[in-house]
Amino acid sequence: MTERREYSALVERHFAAPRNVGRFEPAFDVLVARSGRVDQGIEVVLSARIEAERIAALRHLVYGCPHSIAAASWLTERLVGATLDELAQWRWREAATALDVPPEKWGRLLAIEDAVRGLERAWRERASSRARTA
Amino acid sequence: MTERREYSALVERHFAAPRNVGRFEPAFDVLVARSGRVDQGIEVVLSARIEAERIAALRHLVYGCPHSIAAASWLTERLVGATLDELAQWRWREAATALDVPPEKWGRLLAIEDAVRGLERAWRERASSRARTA
Amino acid sequence: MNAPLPIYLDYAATTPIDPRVAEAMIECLREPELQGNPSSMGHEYGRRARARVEQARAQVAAAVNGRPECIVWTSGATESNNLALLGVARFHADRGKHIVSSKTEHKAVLDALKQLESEGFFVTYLKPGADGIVAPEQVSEALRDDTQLVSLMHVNNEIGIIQDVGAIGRICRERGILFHVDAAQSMGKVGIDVQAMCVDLLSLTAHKSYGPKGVGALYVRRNPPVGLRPLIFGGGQELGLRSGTLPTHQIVGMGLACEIAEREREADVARICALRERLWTGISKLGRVELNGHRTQRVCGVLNVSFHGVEGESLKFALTDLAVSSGSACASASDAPSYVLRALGRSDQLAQSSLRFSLGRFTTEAEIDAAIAAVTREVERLRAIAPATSPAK
Amino acid sequence: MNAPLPIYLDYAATTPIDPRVAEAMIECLREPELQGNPSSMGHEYGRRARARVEQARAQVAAAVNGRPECIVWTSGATESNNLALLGVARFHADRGKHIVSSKTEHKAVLDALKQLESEGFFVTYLKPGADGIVAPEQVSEALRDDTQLVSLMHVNNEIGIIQDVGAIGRICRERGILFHVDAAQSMGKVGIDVQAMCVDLLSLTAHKSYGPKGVGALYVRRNPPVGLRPLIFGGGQELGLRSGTLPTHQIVGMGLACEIAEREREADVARICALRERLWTGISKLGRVELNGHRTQRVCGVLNVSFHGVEGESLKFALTDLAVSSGSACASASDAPSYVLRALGRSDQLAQSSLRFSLGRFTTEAEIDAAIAAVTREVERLRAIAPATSPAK
Ligand SMILES: Cc1ncc(COP(=O)(O)O)c(C=O)c1O
Ligand SMILES: Cc1ncc(COP(=O)(O)O)c(C=O)c1O
Repeated sequence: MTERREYSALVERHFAAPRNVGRFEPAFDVLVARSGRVDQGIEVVLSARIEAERIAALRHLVYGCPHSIAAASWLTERLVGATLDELAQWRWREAATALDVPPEKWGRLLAIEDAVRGLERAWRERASSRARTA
Repeated sequence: MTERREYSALVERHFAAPRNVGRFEPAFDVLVARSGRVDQGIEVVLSARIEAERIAALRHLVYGCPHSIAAASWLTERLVGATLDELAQWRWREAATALDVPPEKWGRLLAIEDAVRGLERAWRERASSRARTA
Repeated sequence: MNAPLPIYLDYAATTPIDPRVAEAMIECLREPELQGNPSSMGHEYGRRARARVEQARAQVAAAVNGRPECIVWTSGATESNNLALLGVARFHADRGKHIVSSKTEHKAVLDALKQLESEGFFVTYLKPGADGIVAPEQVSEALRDDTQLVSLMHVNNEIGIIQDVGAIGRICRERGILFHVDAAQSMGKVGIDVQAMCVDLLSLTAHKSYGPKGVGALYVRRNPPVGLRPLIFGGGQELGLRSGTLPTHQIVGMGLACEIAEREREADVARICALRERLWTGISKLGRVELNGHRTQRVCGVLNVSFHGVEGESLKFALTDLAVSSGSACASASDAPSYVLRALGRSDQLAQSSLRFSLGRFTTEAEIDAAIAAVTREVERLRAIAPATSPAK
Repeated sequence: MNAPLPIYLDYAATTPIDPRVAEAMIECLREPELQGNPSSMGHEYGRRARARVEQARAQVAAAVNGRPECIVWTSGATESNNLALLGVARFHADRGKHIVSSKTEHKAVLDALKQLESEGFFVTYLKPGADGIVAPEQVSEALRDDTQLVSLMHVNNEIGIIQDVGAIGRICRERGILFHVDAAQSMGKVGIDVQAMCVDLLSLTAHKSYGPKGVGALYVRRNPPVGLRPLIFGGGQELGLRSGTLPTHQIVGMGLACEIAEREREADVARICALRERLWTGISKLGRVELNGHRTQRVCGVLNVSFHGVEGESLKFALTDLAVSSGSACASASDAPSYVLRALGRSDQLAQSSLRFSLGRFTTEAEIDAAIAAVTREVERLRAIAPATSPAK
């Protein structure tokens, strides 16, 4: 017999009304990262606006299951205000715990972490290019 | 699927109220014949009172299926008034037709015919013993 | 359709549905919200139907002291018996090809065993005593090294005797041999406890216990699991053991019927026992009658009586006021003498001159008195027209 | 139990019972005189039940243009399919071990065939075209000297396409090969004529046509007779092909459901077709949607649509106002992409982003409009939050 897929209340809330949907126009203080592919079941684009070496705001676009959608949305709230160091320390497990994501979906969270790593890389590149131009 | 055993109306009537049940006390003008056995599924006793070389009355006792009971009862009415010749000509098929007896029950009617043959034999013996004593 | 209806004394063939059970089923037939497919877990209609199915599973499990996950829904005890016997034998064919059963099992067991014989299995059919009881030692003695399964019924459908399945179960458990019990006739009449009785597989049906026809269950022990080859393959319902859409209303009916049967068992049994004693006292006044099967080791509702000096077909035809049976309802040729009574040593003739009176929850004293009167009147009438010297057999 | 109920668009999983059918069944559940065992021909209760069973048999036979004696009652189409396939193959094993079927059959056929493969049979699974249709020539080409059976479904349960079983039946008849048709989804939606279609065995179930779950039938040609090994042995009901007590109320329900389905077929089909067109018109306005299965060779009630740019699980979770399905109700893992859509060439991803809307007798225009609104709203919403460059597949 099939079990009903259960979603946590937090997943349901984010799925019903995802926060910070969209992306920032390209600009010097905007970082963009992308990961996943439709045929992998998840594709996510994160964009962040940096002010004073902190993430001032985040936007996301996501194709994926309810957990993926909720995790991406949740993340855009979670990482606001983060420094580069804080961003570098973020790991998918935090989303798994907060959103009560079942193990068979952890792979999707890894794809989201990949996007975070992408932001981190873009940030470092921006920092080093700033250092060079400074 | 099992078919309901169907009985003709005549069988039902004779079964519900068999005619001429019983037997005549032994006497010179009384003929008795018996055939069948309980473990053959039918046992029948016929007794006839003879007057003026005809059967004046018949009685029967019978153990058997509804067709057998009806046939024995029916016979006691059918053969009243019969001469020895008429008795000798009686065959079981007549009962089969009159009572609409299905083929798987014809063996029972043969047992009843055996009893009729028994009466016939008793009648002939009585006649020959009369002839001798006359 | 206007013939006056006879008195129903054929509860062992099938029981009327308890009105409480009927109402629960009717709810399922009428309420749109309960009419989803219990396998459609993707929406609320399916989940509500599923919830009812699982509730019923718990009810049936509780009635046999088993765990809910051990209950597999089937279409009745015929299918349950087949699934148990063919399923175990075919699955474990390499473990041994010998099966022990008895001569007085229901056709659903005997015919499944016959099929297995044609597939190369070897079956020992124990012959019960004249009282219908199979002694546990008979089972011990029949066991061989290659015995993989013992199958015995709990309550015999024709004569109502109760086999000592607990003692036999313990023998099988000790020897590591699987034990199947056909308990189609037991529910609500005698306690069923799969744990205490050491039963590995147990067949149930709803329609002998005031539930609907066409639904049953097989209890299959899960710990350790009993390997079973399905009869019916497909959607994978019932953990793959029995595919096919689950009939919610039927299952709900069976669940409630089992719950009621167990809850009201003591009261039912006491009342029906008294009625059966009244019937037997009345009938035995006729003389030249014999009770078939053990006098006391029997369920309350069944009284199987042989009548000397009365031919079987006439006896039944004379008693059209009574809906009784002369053996099992599914025997195809109704006039054939019962193989159960034959196995108990009755002659063909006497087996045929036997009636099974089976009483139940809705039987009244007035019905019993009317039955006694009808039997007395007709047996005396038929005996009176029979030749006096007919030897009693 | 108080969540508001979604709109039921899952008629292909199971239909609600028609109230007229429910009332006929309820009569059987409530009237004591109808509660005998239909095999208890010795008394009036049994005979009255039997009369109802035979009346229903005639109704079902008439609905498929067959003779009543060719109808064998079963517990549903899963059992019917198994009885047909396992029954014929095992009975005729010496006549040949090759069977022809298709990749898009129901699990009750595919899993039975898998069992036969494990018993030494060889099965050719035809791959239908991208429209879901198996061409009759594919069947001709697959036939071998040792082919004993062809089994194809009439109406596909997931995509609703109608196979040309008549043409295939004629090919089989010419070659003297037995032909089985799974017609579980056909009754009341498309005409069934076992004579014209040259069908030897045909599986039916009540619960897809407003009858009860848990009862079905197998049509088995009798002249000349088709040899069949039973799955379930016992009391000898149904001419020995299917033992077990016959469930009068279930059978009565199926009989009436079939009669109504055939009588009201034209009107039902016209109405439901119009609703389905309305639904498709509404949904296709979204763009980037694809209809699965042949555009016209299909039954009225089923619309299977793939949505590009929306992940499957989210699509279903977003549409909790609709009781729809993503494949067959009996598929155990609901997230697995449908093997039917995969066989038609859809990618895993797209197969998973597909919904089966199935409409029926009680579907209203208001429901369709609400469904269109919900689908439009949610698909647009989910597409809006997805990365724009997601490649359409
Ligand atoms: C002892 C026993 N086993 C099995 C069965 C068969 O059960 P069902 O009628 O549910 O198929 C019956 C009754 O018919 C029975 O009495
Ligand atoms: C095409 C098809 N065949 C067989 C079945 C199985 O029928 P049932 O649910 O009666 O076992 C179904 C439905 O589940 C079906 O759609």
